Amino acid sequence: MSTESQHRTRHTRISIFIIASFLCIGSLLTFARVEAAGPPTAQVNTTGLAVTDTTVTVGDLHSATGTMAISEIGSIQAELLAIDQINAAGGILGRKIEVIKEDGASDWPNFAEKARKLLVKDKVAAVFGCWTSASRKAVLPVFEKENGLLYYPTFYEGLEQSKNVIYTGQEATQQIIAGLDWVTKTKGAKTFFLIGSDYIWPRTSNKIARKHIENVLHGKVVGEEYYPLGTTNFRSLINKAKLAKPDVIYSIVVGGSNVSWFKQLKAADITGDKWTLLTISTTEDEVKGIGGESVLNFYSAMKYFQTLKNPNNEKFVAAFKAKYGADSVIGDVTQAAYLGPWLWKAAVEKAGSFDVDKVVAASPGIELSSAPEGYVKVHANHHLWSKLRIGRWRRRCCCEIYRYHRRRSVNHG
Amino acid sequence: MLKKEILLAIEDLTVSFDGFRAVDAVNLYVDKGEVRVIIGPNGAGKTTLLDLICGKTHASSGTIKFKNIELRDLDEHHIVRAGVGRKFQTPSIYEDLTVYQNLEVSFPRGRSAFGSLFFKRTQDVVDRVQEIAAEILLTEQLHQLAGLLSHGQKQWLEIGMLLIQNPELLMLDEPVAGMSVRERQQTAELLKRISANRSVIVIEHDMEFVRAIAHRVTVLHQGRVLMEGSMDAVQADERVIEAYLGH
Amino acid sequence: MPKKLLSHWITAKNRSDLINLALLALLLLVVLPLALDIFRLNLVGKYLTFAFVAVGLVLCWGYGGILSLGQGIFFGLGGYCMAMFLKLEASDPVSTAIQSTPGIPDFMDWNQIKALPWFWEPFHSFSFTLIAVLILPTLFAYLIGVAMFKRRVGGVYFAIITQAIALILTVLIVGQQGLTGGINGITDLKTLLGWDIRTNSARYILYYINAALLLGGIVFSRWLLSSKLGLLLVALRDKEERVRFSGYDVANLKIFTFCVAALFSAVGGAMFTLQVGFMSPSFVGIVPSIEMVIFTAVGGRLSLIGAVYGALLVNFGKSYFSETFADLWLYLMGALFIGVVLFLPNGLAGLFREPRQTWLLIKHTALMLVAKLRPARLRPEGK
Amino acid sequence: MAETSTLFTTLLMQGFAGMSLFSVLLLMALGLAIIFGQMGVINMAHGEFMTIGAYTTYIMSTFAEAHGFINQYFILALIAAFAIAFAAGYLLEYLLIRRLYKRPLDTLLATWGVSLVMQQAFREIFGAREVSPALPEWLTGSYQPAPGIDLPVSGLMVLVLMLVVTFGVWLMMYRSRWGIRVRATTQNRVIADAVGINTKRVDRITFALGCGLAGIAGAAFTTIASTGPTTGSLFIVDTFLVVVFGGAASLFGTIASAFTIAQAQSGLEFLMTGSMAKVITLVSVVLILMMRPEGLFSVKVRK
Repeated sequence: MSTESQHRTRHTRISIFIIASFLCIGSLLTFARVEAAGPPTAQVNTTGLAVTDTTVTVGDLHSATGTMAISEIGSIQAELLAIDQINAAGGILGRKIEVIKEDGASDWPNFAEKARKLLVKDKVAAVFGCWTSASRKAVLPVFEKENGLLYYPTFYEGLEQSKNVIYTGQEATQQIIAGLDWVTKTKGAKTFFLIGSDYIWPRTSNKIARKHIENVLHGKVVGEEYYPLGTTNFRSLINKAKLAKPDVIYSIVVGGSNVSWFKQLKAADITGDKWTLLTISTTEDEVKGIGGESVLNFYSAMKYFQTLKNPNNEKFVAAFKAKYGADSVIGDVTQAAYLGPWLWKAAVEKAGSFDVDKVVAASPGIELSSAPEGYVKVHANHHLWSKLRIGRWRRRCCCEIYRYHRRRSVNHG
Repeated sequence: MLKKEILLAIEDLTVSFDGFRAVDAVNLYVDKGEVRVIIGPNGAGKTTLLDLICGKTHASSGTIKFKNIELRDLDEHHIVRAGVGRKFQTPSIYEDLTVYQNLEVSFPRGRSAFGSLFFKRTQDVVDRVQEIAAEILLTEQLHQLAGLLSHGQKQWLEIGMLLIQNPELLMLDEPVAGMSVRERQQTAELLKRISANRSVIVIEHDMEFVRAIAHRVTVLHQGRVLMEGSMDAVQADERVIEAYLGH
Repeated sequence: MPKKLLSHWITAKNRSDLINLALLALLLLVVLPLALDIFRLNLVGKYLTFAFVAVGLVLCWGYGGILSLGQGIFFGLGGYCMAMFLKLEASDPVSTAIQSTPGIPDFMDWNQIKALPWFWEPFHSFSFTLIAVLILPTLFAYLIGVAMFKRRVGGVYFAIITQAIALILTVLIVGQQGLTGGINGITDLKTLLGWDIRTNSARYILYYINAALLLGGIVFSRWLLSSKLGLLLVALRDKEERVRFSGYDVANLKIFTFCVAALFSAVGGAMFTLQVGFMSPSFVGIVPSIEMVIFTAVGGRLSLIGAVYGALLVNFGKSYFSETFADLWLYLMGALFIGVVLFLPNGLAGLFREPRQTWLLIKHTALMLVAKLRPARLRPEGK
Repeated sequence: MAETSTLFTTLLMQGFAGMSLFSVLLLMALGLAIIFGQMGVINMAHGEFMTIGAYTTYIMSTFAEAHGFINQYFILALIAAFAIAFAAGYLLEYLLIRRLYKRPLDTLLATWGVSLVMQQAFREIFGAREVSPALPEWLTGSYQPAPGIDLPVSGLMVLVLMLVVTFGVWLMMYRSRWGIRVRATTQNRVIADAVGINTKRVDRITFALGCGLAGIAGAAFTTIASTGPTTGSLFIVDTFLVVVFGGAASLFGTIASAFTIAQAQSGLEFLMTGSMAKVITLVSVVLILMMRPEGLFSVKVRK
């Protein structure tokens, strides 16, 4: 297995080398004023975007510093990987993608400022970025005002649909309902204890969950609790959960708090072999910090796990590790971020233009069969059709696939 | 002096800090126009007594009547406004302001926040500042930074800052400490001039100076009044000598 | 007395102050608008809203000696008041028709709130909002001031307690997201009385209003400092007891100054909301509050005009360096704090005001370095 | 019957949850009480010294894991955490703090700068991701004295550690010559100098000791929670409040106030949401401080 992966890595390296040489030659040729392969700029860019005969500029807007950097760096890496691969394969409409990286620095207003800069000053054709709901909410008015195009990778609360945003992660209903159905069916769960970090996504998600539990599954919610982001003391909460004795602990704890949360669960003897815990917020990224010991046999419900067994994913994981090191991990959002540039490429090529309006018009119905998570398709509501998977956590930080449901995104308007 | 009118009446005044009685059942009466000097060995409670009168320290029991107003219930600034001025042991002036500004800031008008914001430098203010500056011998230094004055001049400036408020009772804590002989004489003259229309309480160790200014002398010892009387009487008193020589 | 006042104004020091003020006005009203495009100018406008806070801090910290680590509270309150008005205007029943409860802000709808909370109601009125922007933060500052200064709490304790209040307010705003928009803040603000504040022309106009208000604030502060109150503040910092025993209620003077600083912050906050188009709890908490103190320290805690330059420079630096060397920036920022506190207690203004001293500082540092290096080199030859 | 026993065990567990928070808060506050209470220095980077201790423990655990002495490493880690934080504090005092003793508000600003630099350094050395040291087997899991009662072993360990350290601090401050020197220096620097106490050295050691205690707090904290570059900054305001609330110069006051705040916070968390519990605890502390600015326990002295 390991020799095989090494082998593959070497393969990738060689192919990257070859591609890179081609690129060099290509750029030399360009330098020598050889006509670009793609259609003329005037034709593909009628709105004054940063598109030249040989290049197209896009923005990458995430937190490289600050508290969110831990989560967002994976997304940056995935987006840059995808862009590299697209460039290596000849770019889009004969143009190489150039990236302007901006740091949101975990500060929402700063995101808005940088978004404006990318759209107004740099005239980028598309932006890949944002992670938290707050940062998306902050940039949304800017994108709508300046008619930009944002590819947003995170699973989020839903309740939103903007002409100027393509959501490559799952919105709450996609992630929640199938997971609850599954846990009810396989575990015979009747009572649920809902826990979340205190902001819009966990709150909205738990509201959807509560509705589904009470109205459809006819179960009971025996507790619903929220803790501020960054909390490190969950003991009182754990006592409450123990007192309520739910069949399922439903966890939407976000970010660094995850480490304390799972560690204290373990210390309080709430472990996977005695309790059922289902989370929609804990990915490979967080588990790297938590340590596999504490999450053993808990369940995650999301659309992607690093251990998915399909050729697309194997290729993606190999390329990612080749570029960012063998011990890097890929979580759900990272994969969703990887889809952004590819979906944009497909839409631009379908539209035959970089103009935002045309790309947006071309987006619904775009299919991607090369996605690591498998087949995805852009819905008219700008979300993706995708599957939900339940994973069980094993000791070695990876997730065994347990079951999946097919589900299309729900339009919230 | 016809009928002596009492300006300040202190009765049975006591303050204790965690059981230690720094001032213990003190009775003290100061007449209008009187210069009273309080002497006593270190730790006798002299400064604490002044602190009690001006509200810096709160008494445990007893009364402090000033013009028949009970001072114990008042805040410091109200005590000042009632007419009690207090000079501290170390010269307490505003070093970053000029002499003129030091005096102007002490001028008793525009004492509320808004009042001070809309305070106008009218002619009477300027005249009064000039007048006081002349009184404390600082006319020449009027536009100098106060921090640059000599030690003695700083003492005078602080007295001037009190005088500009025209208090009926002036309390001076060691006003000639650190002064040259000549400055002491000038200060004594100054005190005589200003005590013409007000009462003054002075704490002082310099017996020559005390003799020069005092109408009456009160001796404090271990928080209690040891005796009260003229300078001569005090200096002749056995108990006083013992208190100073003993421990 | 206008003649007297004027003569009082134009002493030598005041003359240089006036020139500096004129230069600042020239920079803000003419040079920057000509030199920068609207995008950058809008950023400058945003930085200038922090300058309001910095100017207030010059009054209450530099002169009054009251270090507040909670100016974000007032900035936030002012900003939130304005944001609530704008949000209500943006949430008319027509544009929110798709919500389950039309006519309330979108984040309330997401939080299953069915009716507008009572304290939002008055923010339908623009005049109420304006009054609230000015009064609410000032009143809050007054309450804090009364509670603290009347009990003679000051210095370090005041700093820590204001910091705690800033923390409390942040946790409260984030925790009550149905009522406040939570950590997202109040976003997607569009129009002010029907006037689209996102257009370029609106941005220009808001920039000028902001700059004019700021200059007005500086003139007001200059006037305040040249009044007896200004003298009292200097006196207070030096010998608080003396001021008290000169018949002043020291607490009232401090409360007043703190309230003025709070009022400035609130105006800054409201202008921030108008220019940036949203408000979030990240401007209320501890970090922004301390950063604003740093702007003041960098500019010079005794210089009203320096405070403006401090706010502009630090923010420009932040914006520039975070674009190019994101990681380096935090080191630089930290080093800036330490350096200014250690070597430039009067900030940049100190550099300009005392060029001689600056030269001495450089000379001394150089000499010190030489002195430190020399024995190290000589040691082997010596003992 | 079953009802009451559930209630009882819950109360017990709740009390224990409060005790864990109390232990961490007190360990943090002890260092700060020494630095702030005794020296009057406001060290905003105190939280970062805690982070130093936590990261030291993390490094030691990785090292121990690789060399197979995971079961014994924790004692070593505690010593290392103290030593490194102590050394860093010593250095900081020498480079910065000693120049600012006369300007307490300025130490606040300068040390805030220090904390920014330290946070960024942590981020670059250890990455932005939260880390958590591998714990020896005996520190994980829980102790069950009776059915329904699970006392986390790590929590018990922190509790014991807190008791030991508090006792140690008490011995040092009130029962050793060195403690007398420290208190002499803080009460009257000039006289202390005059009677031959090297006050500069006392300052430096006191500051470093406070930082070292923060290091121990970090090592303890990371066994029950996690560590990231900004972990320390989450605690700094709470810790300052503990010290101020207790009456800055009083060891007993610090203990009592840490206990009160921790139990209140933890108890309220049980009754309402986490953020409201925090708000109510902090508001109460601030209100009480406004009414009693000198803190809960302080001695009235003659000025």
